[in-house]
Amino acid sequence: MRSLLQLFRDSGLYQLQAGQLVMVLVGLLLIFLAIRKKFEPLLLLPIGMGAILVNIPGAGFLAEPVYDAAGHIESPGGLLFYIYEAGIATGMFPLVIFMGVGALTDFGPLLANPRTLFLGAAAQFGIFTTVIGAILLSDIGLMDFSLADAAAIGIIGGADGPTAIFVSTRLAPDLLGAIAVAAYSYMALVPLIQPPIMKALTTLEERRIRMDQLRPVSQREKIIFPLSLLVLVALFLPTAAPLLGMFCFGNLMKESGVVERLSDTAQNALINITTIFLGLGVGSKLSSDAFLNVETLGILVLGILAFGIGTASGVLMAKLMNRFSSMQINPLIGAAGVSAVPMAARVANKVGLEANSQNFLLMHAMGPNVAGVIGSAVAAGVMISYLG
Amino acid sequence: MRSLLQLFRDSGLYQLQAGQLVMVLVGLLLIFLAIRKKFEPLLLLPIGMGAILVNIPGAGFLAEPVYDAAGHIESPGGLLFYIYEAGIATGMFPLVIFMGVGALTDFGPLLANPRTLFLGAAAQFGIFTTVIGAILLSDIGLMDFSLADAAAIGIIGGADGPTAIFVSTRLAPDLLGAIAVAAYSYMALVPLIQPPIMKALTTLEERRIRMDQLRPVSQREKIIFPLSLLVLVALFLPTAAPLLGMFCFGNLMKESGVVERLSDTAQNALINITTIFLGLGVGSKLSSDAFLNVETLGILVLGILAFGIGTASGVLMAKLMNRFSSMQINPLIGAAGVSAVPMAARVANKVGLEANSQNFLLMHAMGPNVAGVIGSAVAAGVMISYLG
Amino acid sequence: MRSLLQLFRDSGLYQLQAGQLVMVLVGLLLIFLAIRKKFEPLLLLPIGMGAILVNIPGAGFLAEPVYDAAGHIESPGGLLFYIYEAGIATGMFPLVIFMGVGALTDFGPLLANPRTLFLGAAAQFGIFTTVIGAILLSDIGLMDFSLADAAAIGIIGGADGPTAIFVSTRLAPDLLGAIAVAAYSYMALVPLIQPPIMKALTTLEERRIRMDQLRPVSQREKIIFPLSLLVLVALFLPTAAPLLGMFCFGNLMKESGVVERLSDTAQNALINITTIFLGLGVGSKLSSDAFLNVETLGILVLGILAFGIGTASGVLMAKLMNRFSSMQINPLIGAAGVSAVPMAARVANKVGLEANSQNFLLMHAMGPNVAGVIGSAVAAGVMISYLG
Amino acid sequence: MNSGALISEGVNLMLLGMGTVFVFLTLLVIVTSIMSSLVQKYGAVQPAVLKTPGAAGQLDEATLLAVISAAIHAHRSKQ
Amino acid sequence: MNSGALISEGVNLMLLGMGTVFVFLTLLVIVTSIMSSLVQKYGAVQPAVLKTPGAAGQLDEATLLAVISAAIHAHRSKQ
Amino acid sequence: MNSGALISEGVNLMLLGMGTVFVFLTLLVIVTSIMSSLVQKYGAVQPAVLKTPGAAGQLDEATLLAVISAAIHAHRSKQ
Ligand code: NA
Ligand code: NA
Ligand code: NA
Repeated sequence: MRSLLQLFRDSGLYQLQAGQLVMVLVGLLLIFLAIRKKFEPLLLLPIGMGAILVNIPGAGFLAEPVYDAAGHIESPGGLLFYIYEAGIATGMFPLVIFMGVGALTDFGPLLANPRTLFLGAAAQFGIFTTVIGAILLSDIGLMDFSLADAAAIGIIGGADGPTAIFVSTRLAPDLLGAIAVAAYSYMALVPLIQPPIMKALTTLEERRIRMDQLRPVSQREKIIFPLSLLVLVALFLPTAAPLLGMFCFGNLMKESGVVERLSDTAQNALINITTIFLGLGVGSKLSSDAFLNVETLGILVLGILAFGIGTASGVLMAKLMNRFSSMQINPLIGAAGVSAVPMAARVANKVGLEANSQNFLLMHAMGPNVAGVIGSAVAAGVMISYLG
Repeated sequence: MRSLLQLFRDSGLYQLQAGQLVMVLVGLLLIFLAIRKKFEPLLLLPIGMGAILVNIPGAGFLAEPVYDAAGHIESPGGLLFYIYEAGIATGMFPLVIFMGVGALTDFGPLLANPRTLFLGAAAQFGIFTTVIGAILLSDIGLMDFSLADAAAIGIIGGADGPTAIFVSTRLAPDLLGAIAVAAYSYMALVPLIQPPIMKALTTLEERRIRMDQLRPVSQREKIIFPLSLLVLVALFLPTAAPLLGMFCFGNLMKESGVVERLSDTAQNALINITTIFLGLGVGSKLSSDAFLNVETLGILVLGILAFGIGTASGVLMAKLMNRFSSMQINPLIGAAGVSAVPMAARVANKVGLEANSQNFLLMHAMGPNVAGVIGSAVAAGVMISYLG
Repeated sequence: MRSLLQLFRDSGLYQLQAGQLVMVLVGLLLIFLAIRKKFEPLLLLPIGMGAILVNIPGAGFLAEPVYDAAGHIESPGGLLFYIYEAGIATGMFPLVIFMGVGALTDFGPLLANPRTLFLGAAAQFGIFTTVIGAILLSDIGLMDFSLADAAAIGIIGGADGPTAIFVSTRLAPDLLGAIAVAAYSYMALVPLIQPPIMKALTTLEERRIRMDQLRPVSQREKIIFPLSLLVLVALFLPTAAPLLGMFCFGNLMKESGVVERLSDTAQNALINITTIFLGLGVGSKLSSDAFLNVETLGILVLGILAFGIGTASGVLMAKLMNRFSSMQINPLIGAAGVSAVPMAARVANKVGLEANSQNFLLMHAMGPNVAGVIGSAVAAGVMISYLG
Repeated sequence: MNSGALISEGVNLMLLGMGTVFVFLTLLVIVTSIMSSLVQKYGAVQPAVLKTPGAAGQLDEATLLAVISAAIHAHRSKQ
Repeated sequence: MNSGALISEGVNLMLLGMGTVFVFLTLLVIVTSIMSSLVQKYGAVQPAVLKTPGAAGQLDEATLLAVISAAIHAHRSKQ
Repeated sequence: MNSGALISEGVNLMLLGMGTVFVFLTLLVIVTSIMSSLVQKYGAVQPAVLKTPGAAGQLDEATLLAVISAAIHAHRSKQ
């Protein structure tokens, strides 16, 4: 009898609270979006699963281990506790993934047309306006964000998952779950968020601008570039070195051509393993208390704002550059400056084709696209240096 | 001179005790069985190697690290110490492997004929009778098992390595080595243990029963199934959530079809890496004091008992179901309910062909086979909830 | 204003010291040698990158984590801090890599001609003469090496990266960076260091000696060999068990043929992942204070000395053996006894072809080559037992 | 505990364990069967369910926000 | 801190942030352009630069030792 | 320790080290040679050694239990 009671007390039904039930539904929703709508499934599927697991009452996925006096494990901790503490709280996972992203990135288009770096810079405007937005929201008492919270929210506008997660672990661990969900959801929604803004800010003529074929880039340039970037970071923005250092390392492994087996592993086994655990760990921050509050709504609203402003400023920057240069840039590729690699570049290409079915902008858009990754990593460095 | 003495004192010969020598031989035996007899080599080879390494006197594979006041490593710990503490004591490795197993499992046959879940349920009877058996053995004073020990021993009957290891780490860490060895050895011996029991309990007519072709199962069912299972676990048996949650996660990654690269890594690199270290870590529990005692004999005897009873109850359950249903089940597939995937299913198929060379039961047996995995995970959850 | 100052104070320029600048250049040099000159790129590229990252002032790659009273992370540690503490200070990474090397090693040539083990033994002479050399250098007051330091430096002569790193972590952690750089640089320089010595010590006739075709070796011998080696280590040199135990384990996984998936992972994903982090971690020891001192010069000079003496003693041992045996050995293969697999064997083959364009020594040289790996692991065991 | 108690504990565990296993798997049989029949019945409309990415997306974004706000409201009202 | 201060902090961060981003990426544009032009100009001699492994090696070994000794000397003299 | 002692320690280590290396690898040569000759001599019977899985298995299970019980007995009697 006692035991039946025990089992019932252990059962989810007995312990389940409304909040947890809701969060399980949110987890299922994320999984649904990942599978049916292909919303960044690589991240949202594990995140959704983590959200479900962490909200199972009595399953103890976040249980902390108990050690005896001799320092031996008396009762082991939960799976998600270990994953979060070892991989996310330490910042290891985002950095390892950034290394893999570096090994998957081709800087060729950027090197062929370095000016596109300015587009990647302009698009970061979305980040900082969002910071102001978050501050205003708490100023009018609607929400309660510290400056650090505001900064972490703003980075959603960087449209770069690992960067957003890395900054959140440093500046606003409690908001990590909501920020990551917002960042990846909106990266998946780029094809819906960007086109209207792009069209509103450009004339048909501008969208039709043809850009000249990109020059071929030698392997040596591709090898020297990550090293130059690394040296510049070392000299001027050390707080961005963890992110950009690993990024350059991964890219150098790829371009050097002498460590294929390492580059291949960084692009596959290693980044995949890390992604599985990163997703679960991020999902473990989707507890009802952390997620089911008005701040989350604020984050969702501010996040889409950040994306929109970033897109707009990228496009406007391109138009501005056309004022001062004979070599015309199709302003659509400015929108790719928010990063969200490679989706944003594809969107620019698609909108370009609508205006001129012979105008292929994809390769041209890859430049600002990767420039946006560097740009938001730099912005992250500034924020960490300013608030860390 | 002094130094020669030092070297001799460090030498194995000088320090070797009978027990360690015996355990080295046991390790070599496990390796022999793994290589020559193909006894679950993926686990028994690393386990055997771990057993040898941990019993090398003076090699310090289980040495604990020593830290200075500042918390820096003064003398590093042994390899197996770190592997065991980080991966097995925490329960991480069995769970990661279970995720991989999930990514390797096809629930199609189970979904085509859900009634076979009852066979997977019945086969767990072996687990609990073994618990009683263990208690009786200590009752008559032959051995000394606590209730928790008895439960951990019973789970050998689950014929599921990761489940057995996970439960042992929670309920009876000292018995982990013997339990894991027994579990994997008997899983390898399934082709010898099961057939006589299966034949003894069935008539030739019954063994000849033909089962209709299984209906095709849509991908959508395969996607929704792990989620339904997960929700049921969340509601009714949270203590089974770590095992079944990771199992469902792995299976969902496979069936969703949107995260191939993650699913592929979970099925290969990740599960392989974890298996290597899990095996070594389990082997590190095969020290002479922990293994060379009468309890180990008891575990070996009880383990085979559990397998036998599980097989029998699976077969009898099938016969019982045939009483109440027009849709006849070949009782041989009931034996596959102990899991031991996929060996037990192959055995059912083989015995079936002996009775009727045209009767292919393999796919039909896969249903109870995977049901058995769920069944023993549920049983594990009950035990952990009852005793943990 | 304040914030601008803050940012400037955080900037590398402000904090950069001469030493760090120099070390960044050293890191770039290592990367240059790895990419352009193919100097052991698998290790020197990550090491060079680690050296650059760790010397970026204010980037905090070696920052130690700060925990609050409850034991939660207050400020996370740096990436390289975690990598070094978890993987190198513990000795895990070198051991895992040694397992992978074992899985990549073919003992066939050694088994076909076991006498070549003597060549692998003789070549270790370079290790111990270097120890004396290091002691003399500090004796005349030029440098300051303890006996443990001297031993760790000597192991450079083992021409075996993981062994050198493992011994350094045990005996001279502060010298780890310089020792690893020297070991891998000289392994890359084997084609330049060895030939002159080989030619100086042999007559044209000796270099022309033909060796009979090696007998085929059965798989069973290949399976039993690592087990025999392991048992010998267990009985006579337990302090060498971590290195040789993992080496034998890896080799057994390969030769047994029953765990292909594990062997394949040990040879690829696992060793690659570990190599990336090992390289970064080793590079993190290349701080200016640790590297920019006269001791480093001493290590570089002693290291090349060790290589040279090892090569010479291998060659001379071969000539000695020819005195007492009818079955002649081409002394060139003695040089392969320093290991540096497989480069040294290729060098022996190349020099042999110069003397006789029909004389292919490659397979014959593989025997002493892998024997050298065992030899230096044994030497490492003695040193750890004597000084550890 | 004395042996008698231990044995009864064991019997207890057996009844509880086998009971739970059967109840749980029975539930799973029921849920699975219902799920399968639903999927097979409405599986046909699947194509129809699929919308153009654009439309689908807008819908989802709306859904996402809607569901979550609803959730939050429900939750807060509970407190 | 009071809201006014917070807002000004935010504006501060924005100016600082966007400023840094633009300055840094401008620097990167300059460095990259110089680098590319140099590579394209001297890229032709690349084959010539490639030496026989032997020669190359000897050179590098020398370089390696030279550079490091120089470095050390420079460093020690600084102290 | 004073330099003289240090040097003699070094010589000590050298003698001990090279001695061990040679003794150990000599042992390995011997063991390997014996092993190889045995395998080559009895390698032929290998097929005969291979049994039907069934038989083999029964044998092994027996062996497994036998060996372990023997081991345990030996061990316990020692204590
Ligand atoms: Na960005
Ligand atoms: Na089972
Ligand atoms: Na060597």
